Amino acid sequence: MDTRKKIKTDNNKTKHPQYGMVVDLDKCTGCGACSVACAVENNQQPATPDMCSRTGNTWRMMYKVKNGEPFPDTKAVFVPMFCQQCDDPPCKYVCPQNAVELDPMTGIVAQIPERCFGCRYCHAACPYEARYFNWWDPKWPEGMEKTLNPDVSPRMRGVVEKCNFCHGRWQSARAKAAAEGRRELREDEYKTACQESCPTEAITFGDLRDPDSKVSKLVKDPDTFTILGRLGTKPKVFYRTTRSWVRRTVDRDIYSENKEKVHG
Amino acid sequence: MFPWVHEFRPELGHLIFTGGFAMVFVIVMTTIVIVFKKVYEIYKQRAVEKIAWQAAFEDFPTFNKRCRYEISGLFNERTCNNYFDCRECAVNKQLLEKGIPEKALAAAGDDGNTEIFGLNIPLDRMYHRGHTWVKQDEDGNYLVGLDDFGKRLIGKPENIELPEIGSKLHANGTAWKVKRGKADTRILSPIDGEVIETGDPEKGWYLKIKSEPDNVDTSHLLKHGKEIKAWFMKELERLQFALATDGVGASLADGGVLIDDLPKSNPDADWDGVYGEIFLEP
Amino acid sequence: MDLPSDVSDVISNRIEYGEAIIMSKTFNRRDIIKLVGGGLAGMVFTPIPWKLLDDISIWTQNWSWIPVPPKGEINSKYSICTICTAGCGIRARCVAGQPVSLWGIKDHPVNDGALCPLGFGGHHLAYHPARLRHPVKLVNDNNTITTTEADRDDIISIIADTIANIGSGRSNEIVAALDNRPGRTVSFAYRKLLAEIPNGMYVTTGSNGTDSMEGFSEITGENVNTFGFNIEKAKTIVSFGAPLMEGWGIPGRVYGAMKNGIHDKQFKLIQVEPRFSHSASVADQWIPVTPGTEAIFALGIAHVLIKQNFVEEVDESYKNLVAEYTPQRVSDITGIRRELIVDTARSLATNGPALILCGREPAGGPFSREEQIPIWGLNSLLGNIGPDKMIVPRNPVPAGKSFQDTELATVTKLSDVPDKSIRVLIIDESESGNAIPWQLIERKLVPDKAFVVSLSPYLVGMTKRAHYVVPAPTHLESYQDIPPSFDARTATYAVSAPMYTPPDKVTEPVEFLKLIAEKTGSDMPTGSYTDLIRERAGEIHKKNRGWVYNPTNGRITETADILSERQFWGLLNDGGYWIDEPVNDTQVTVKSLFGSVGKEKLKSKLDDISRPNLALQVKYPVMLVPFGWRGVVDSGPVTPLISKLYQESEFRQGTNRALIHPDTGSLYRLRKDRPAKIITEAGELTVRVEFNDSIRPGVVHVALGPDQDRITGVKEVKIKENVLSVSAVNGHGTWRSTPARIQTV
Amino acid sequence: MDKQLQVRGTTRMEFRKFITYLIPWFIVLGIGLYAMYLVFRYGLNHTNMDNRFAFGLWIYFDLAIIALGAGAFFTGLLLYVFKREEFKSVINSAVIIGFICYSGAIAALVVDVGQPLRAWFTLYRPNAHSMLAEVTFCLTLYLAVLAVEYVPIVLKNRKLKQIPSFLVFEFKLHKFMPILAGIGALLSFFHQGSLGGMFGVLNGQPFSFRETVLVFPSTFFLFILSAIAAGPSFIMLTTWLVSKISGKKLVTKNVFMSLGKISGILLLVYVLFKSIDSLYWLNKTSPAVGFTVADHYGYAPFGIWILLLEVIVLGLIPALILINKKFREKMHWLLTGAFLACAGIALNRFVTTIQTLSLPTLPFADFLTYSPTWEEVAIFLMVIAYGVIVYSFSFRYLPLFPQERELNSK
Repeated sequence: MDTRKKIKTDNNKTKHPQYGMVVDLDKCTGCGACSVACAVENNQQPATPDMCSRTGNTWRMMYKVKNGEPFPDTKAVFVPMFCQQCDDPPCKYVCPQNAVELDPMTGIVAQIPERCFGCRYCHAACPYEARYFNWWDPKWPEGMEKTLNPDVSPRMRGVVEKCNFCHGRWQSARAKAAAEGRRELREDEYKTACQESCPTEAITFGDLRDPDSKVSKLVKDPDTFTILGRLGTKPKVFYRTTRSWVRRTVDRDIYSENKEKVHG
Repeated sequence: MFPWVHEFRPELGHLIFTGGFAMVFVIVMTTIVIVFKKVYEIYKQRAVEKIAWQAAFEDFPTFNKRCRYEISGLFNERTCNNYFDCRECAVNKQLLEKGIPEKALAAAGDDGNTEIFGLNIPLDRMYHRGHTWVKQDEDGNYLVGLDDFGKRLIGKPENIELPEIGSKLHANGTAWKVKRGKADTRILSPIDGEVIETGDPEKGWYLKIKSEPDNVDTSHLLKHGKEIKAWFMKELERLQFALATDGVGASLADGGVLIDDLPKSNPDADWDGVYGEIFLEP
Repeated sequence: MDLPSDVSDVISNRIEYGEAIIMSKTFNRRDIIKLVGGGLAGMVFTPIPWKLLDDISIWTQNWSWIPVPPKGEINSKYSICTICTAGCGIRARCVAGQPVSLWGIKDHPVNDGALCPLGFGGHHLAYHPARLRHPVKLVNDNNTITTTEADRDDIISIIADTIANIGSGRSNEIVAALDNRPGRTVSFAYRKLLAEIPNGMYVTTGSNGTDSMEGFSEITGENVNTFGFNIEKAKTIVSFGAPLMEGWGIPGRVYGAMKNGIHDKQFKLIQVEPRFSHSASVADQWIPVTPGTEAIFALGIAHVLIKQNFVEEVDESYKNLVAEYTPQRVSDITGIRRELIVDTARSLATNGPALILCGREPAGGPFSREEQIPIWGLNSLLGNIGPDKMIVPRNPVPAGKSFQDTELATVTKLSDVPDKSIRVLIIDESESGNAIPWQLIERKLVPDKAFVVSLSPYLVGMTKRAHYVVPAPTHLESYQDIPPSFDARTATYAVSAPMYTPPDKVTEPVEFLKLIAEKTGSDMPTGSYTDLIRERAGEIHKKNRGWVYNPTNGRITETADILSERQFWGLLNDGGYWIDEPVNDTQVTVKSLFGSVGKEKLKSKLDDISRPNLALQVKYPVMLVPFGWRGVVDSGPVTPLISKLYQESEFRQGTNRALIHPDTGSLYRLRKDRPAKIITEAGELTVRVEFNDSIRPGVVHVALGPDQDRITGVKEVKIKENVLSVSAVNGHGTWRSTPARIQTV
Repeated sequence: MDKQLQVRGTTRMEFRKFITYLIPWFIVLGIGLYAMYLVFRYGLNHTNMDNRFAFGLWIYFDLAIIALGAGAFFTGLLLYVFKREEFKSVINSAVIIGFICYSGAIAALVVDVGQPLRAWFTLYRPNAHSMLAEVTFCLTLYLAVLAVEYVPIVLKNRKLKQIPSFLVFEFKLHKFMPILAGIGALLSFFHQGSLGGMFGVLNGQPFSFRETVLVFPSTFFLFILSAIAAGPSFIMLTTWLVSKISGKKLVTKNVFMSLGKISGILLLVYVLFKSIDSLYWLNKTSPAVGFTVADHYGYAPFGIWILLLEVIVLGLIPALILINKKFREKMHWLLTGAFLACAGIALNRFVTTIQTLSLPTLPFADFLTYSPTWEEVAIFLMVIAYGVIVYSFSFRYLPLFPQERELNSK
């Protein structure tokens, strides 16, 4: 019995947009602009001197993934990894105090820092390592707090945070649309910071429910896939590549590889 | 958890979850409340001393809970389950109604001796299992004293804490407290009643209890010589056992006679433990 | 007023009743406890405790030291990024006038929406902890720097006195200004002042990228500032070490090529580089040549191109030279398979237009002149040079009126300055984004007597070596003009309009120069820096050429249609970008494929470079090769949030991280994540070992990243050793690889 | 005065000696409290946990001591509900060990969370789907139950029971022990299970994800089984240890043997189910999502040996030792069996927490290792010191072993 399929999602009932993202790995140059733009947009704290890659707070973490071959046959691809906004988010089901919610209005997995008490069970649950705990008190150099984004509250020490598809931008966009008397957002009205920052436009973002949106068209592309989709968490972030080695390396599916071997 | 808390989910799973825990919580709390209520009731009935004795009694090893009729040979083996209060014992009642103990003890006969291993056991009085005796005085009131066995155990107490005149005593409740060296114990009261006068070791008695002849039930006390002596023999056995616990080779007797002041002659023994054992205070 | 009797009864009863309660003597302690207990129990059924609980939970999330972002009216301002020489257009999202984020501008003709990670944090720089807000005197005590506030006039007096001394004596000592970003209005001001005073010398480093075009200059005999690259048109780019993906030229242009061409196979990048660099990772093909043999590989390509008749006419002597570099020989030297050499040459010829770029590793410096010549030569062989081709001529940007028809100091390359000659050095320290080892500058200074003044707004990097600092306004604090990046197709011009007010005691470098002029009695234009920039904009407007891009509405207007200078200036103020017409009428002729070096000398030099020095290899068996990303290898501050790429991820290597092949590591008994010592002729450096099997065995790549003081500032300012301190810097200003030894600590 | 507080008829070491023996433990406690201060004041950056290794020594420790502390509820269940009177002689000690284990675990948990001030949110607005919410509820309530069970033992202190009303309260409360034991057992079953379920439900971690049996993942039941199998063994070991340290006989051997037998039988059942579960997981559950044995056991040092060690050396072998009467009659075999059983359960909890987090799930993530900081170790030792201190005082002043006096007479 596969319980993973049994978990119901609230979203099947909703008619609201369900936001998703496609990252084109062939276009990503790994410049890192998205990581910094994301940090600026979401008021992520700068590193303390003792921070390291394992204790940092990088909602949008860049990985350089290699094909496993040594010099001189090495190839690499850059994979930005962040909350995959699963439709069956394992983090949501494990959170003891409802600090993680699947927003039916957007399909965004929201992390509510005000409710979080920092047990980090969600870290253990997340296969994408996309959750970040505030191991330190957030500190900005003197005066720099003036540059904080007014749409996003800084989080405090001891709570978990993660990518939320720039939820603050969604709220601003909604407020703007509401002021114009509209309830629905246009595709270009709500963009994530990483999407906006990407110099090669490797990121496509939009409503997965809208069959005409760029993102839902891309999702149908056979070159588009999810990472660890077979775990059944139904991520709403997709990756795209036309390079077979990239796909094999990034989404190492031993099961299907074995099948391939049997057939050929 | 609560319907009025933001984000309350009226889902079945949530309700089962919180309901289940609420139930467990209620059960635990109810238990505690019931216990408090019971304690309060006991207070109201002024039965605290009685219940306290019962609680202590529960902790005795079986060895210490022998029925008086086992000691006197009426039963082969019987453990008291009535907190040494024969007045409320149904078996005792039946036995007494049929006069069986009387008959059996009479049949065994008594040699009239009032001394065992040098212990003086006058048979003109009734004995309680906490080593006190009760004797009706000339004025009809009851005198309460420590028996010879108890005297020798305590020897010369450094401190005796007697109840105030006018205080009510309950059988098996605390009568007075004694302290000897590092050891101390409370002496159980043999009967119910009001203290009207206090004595001291010199006088030979400690308390005078107001006579209320109609009310005083002494059926729980040892009266028959045979029974009393059998019990003393058992008590000597218990004393030996109690002293052995500590591994101190205590010498109890001097020429077949129990030493007058046992703690003095065996200062290393754990007298505190022995007192607890013999005076029934675990 | 009379009340009805029943009412007054009720009232009086109530009073009596109330009095009864107050007067009651039975109200004892037990009652109080009961009341309180009952009250507490009853409270549970009121909203009070639940509200209280909620309040507590809110309180626990609002600790006073968690900053609350200020609110205010939100609008956009447009300007130009001045962090490096690229000059990207930026849009600032401002809250009550305060920029809270910077963005690239979509469809911008220069950077096409792209901004590098450093640019995204540009608005943090004004608040950088290493910021200096007044002039300081620096004391270096055993590499620990202490500062005391200094008076600007005193510093100027010292400089003026020294200048006077030099002028009076027959000294050869030089008064120099070091400018990493030539071509700005302030650059002209430097040149003007230095022309006025005795032994004045205007020095540039070429670190803005032009140092990698020296070879091009050699073969064409042209000034590199009048050429650009037609990246957008290239179908294939062969990059000889050019860090196209690490922030080369205007990064947005390369990204634009990726964006538009990657899925249509319209754009192919071949990276010729010993290291599996960032660009090599992104490239379609990585050609991992042995370090130092890039030029030989270029000759191998030339050999194939000529042999297979992909090239029409070539100078016979060049043919002779190239003939020696058969694919087999090149393969032996470079370690690249023969077939790959042939294939690369073929794809260049067939999948054209192909652009050959020769680049500068941001940390590792440029190729030497001799290495550059054959690489740029390939462009000549492919017929790439000329209007509308791959390497196109462009017009120079006119100087402002004050700097026309007047004597300006000539531009001297740092490597051409005589050693131990500079007595007074003014470091402009507008960063080019690329590294300059301090040794390169230090060897030019008069020992013990040199006086170094930095105009940097921050106490970081090279400024720590100065004696005095007169801080300038920083990024987005004052008007700056943006000359074209070295790779720009046409001339461009823009003005970075300020968004912040600078602190009181900072000095615009032009004002500083004017004060020196005043003290030394030299002639200098009187206008403020803004005036001088505006003057230059006026000159450009007068030329009546090209277009202006207006980011506020995305419109492009012909300069000819902008009637007034005022309007032109206004447009530039709003982040407008002037873009010149392409130059179509100039034919570029290649003078000599050997440059000024000559065939024999070139050949012997290249053979020297590519021949392993066995004697040296015994003592120094490994090759130390520095690497880094543009913008973080130079000496300016960076946004604290760059930690997301360095510290808080394993994405980029921080300073002194050494990448070593595991085999090399085990050969020298190194351990992962442990310190190791690198020893070169220049000294010793402790690095942290990182094993990486994509690294060439026998090579140690050591990262040059931002130091902690450049990211978040430090309490104690120190001069720290890095890979540049132990790299061998040769006379031509390159330090790409250094023979070294590595051992455990 | 000290003697007056001790149980009548027992002898304890001299007061000065007792304090001297406790001083090192108090020092450990003090260091731990300082570490606790550092963590509360400056945050969890004083640990070596990180975003992936979000659980470290403390959670492992919690899981292990909660499993070993299961002896408390299980002995209570056997004594009060199933009327196995022989366990009367260890019940008091078991309750105190349970109390120490659970309160210690909660102390470690409070340090472990980022915002302990908000810990009550779980009770206030719980997520019923979360195993951790269940654990929190059960732990809180069960700790309360344990405290209620502890109270009568404290009230039996010689001085305290001279206050008659205390004795009466104790007496009446004792009458309700079966209810409390039953509730305690229910809560314990749930939280032991939920602790296992915590990891069994993680469908994002194929190493720990297990199939569901009756709403709960199989680890739910395995954790209960393993806890009740190890609990009696742990009670045996601690009783033996206390007996060794104090130089007193505390319980009769038949109690040890009974404990051993129960442990053995349950352990055998556990090993059987654990084997079935492991085989099913390795051959069905995990391959279904593309994870093979090599993904789980291919990273040094966590080879397949760790599974074999857990199931055979520290599972099957102690089970067989404890089940066999001949072995059981020999004290050293009995203790060896009990020790192996406890070690097996400790290893199981280690694998469940640490190995899960060590192994990469993301195809391009690395295998990670983790070593605790001194603060983590200090707080871990602090909880142990706290346990030793509480137990030592309890042993000195409270009647833990009713058989003691009898057994120590000549």
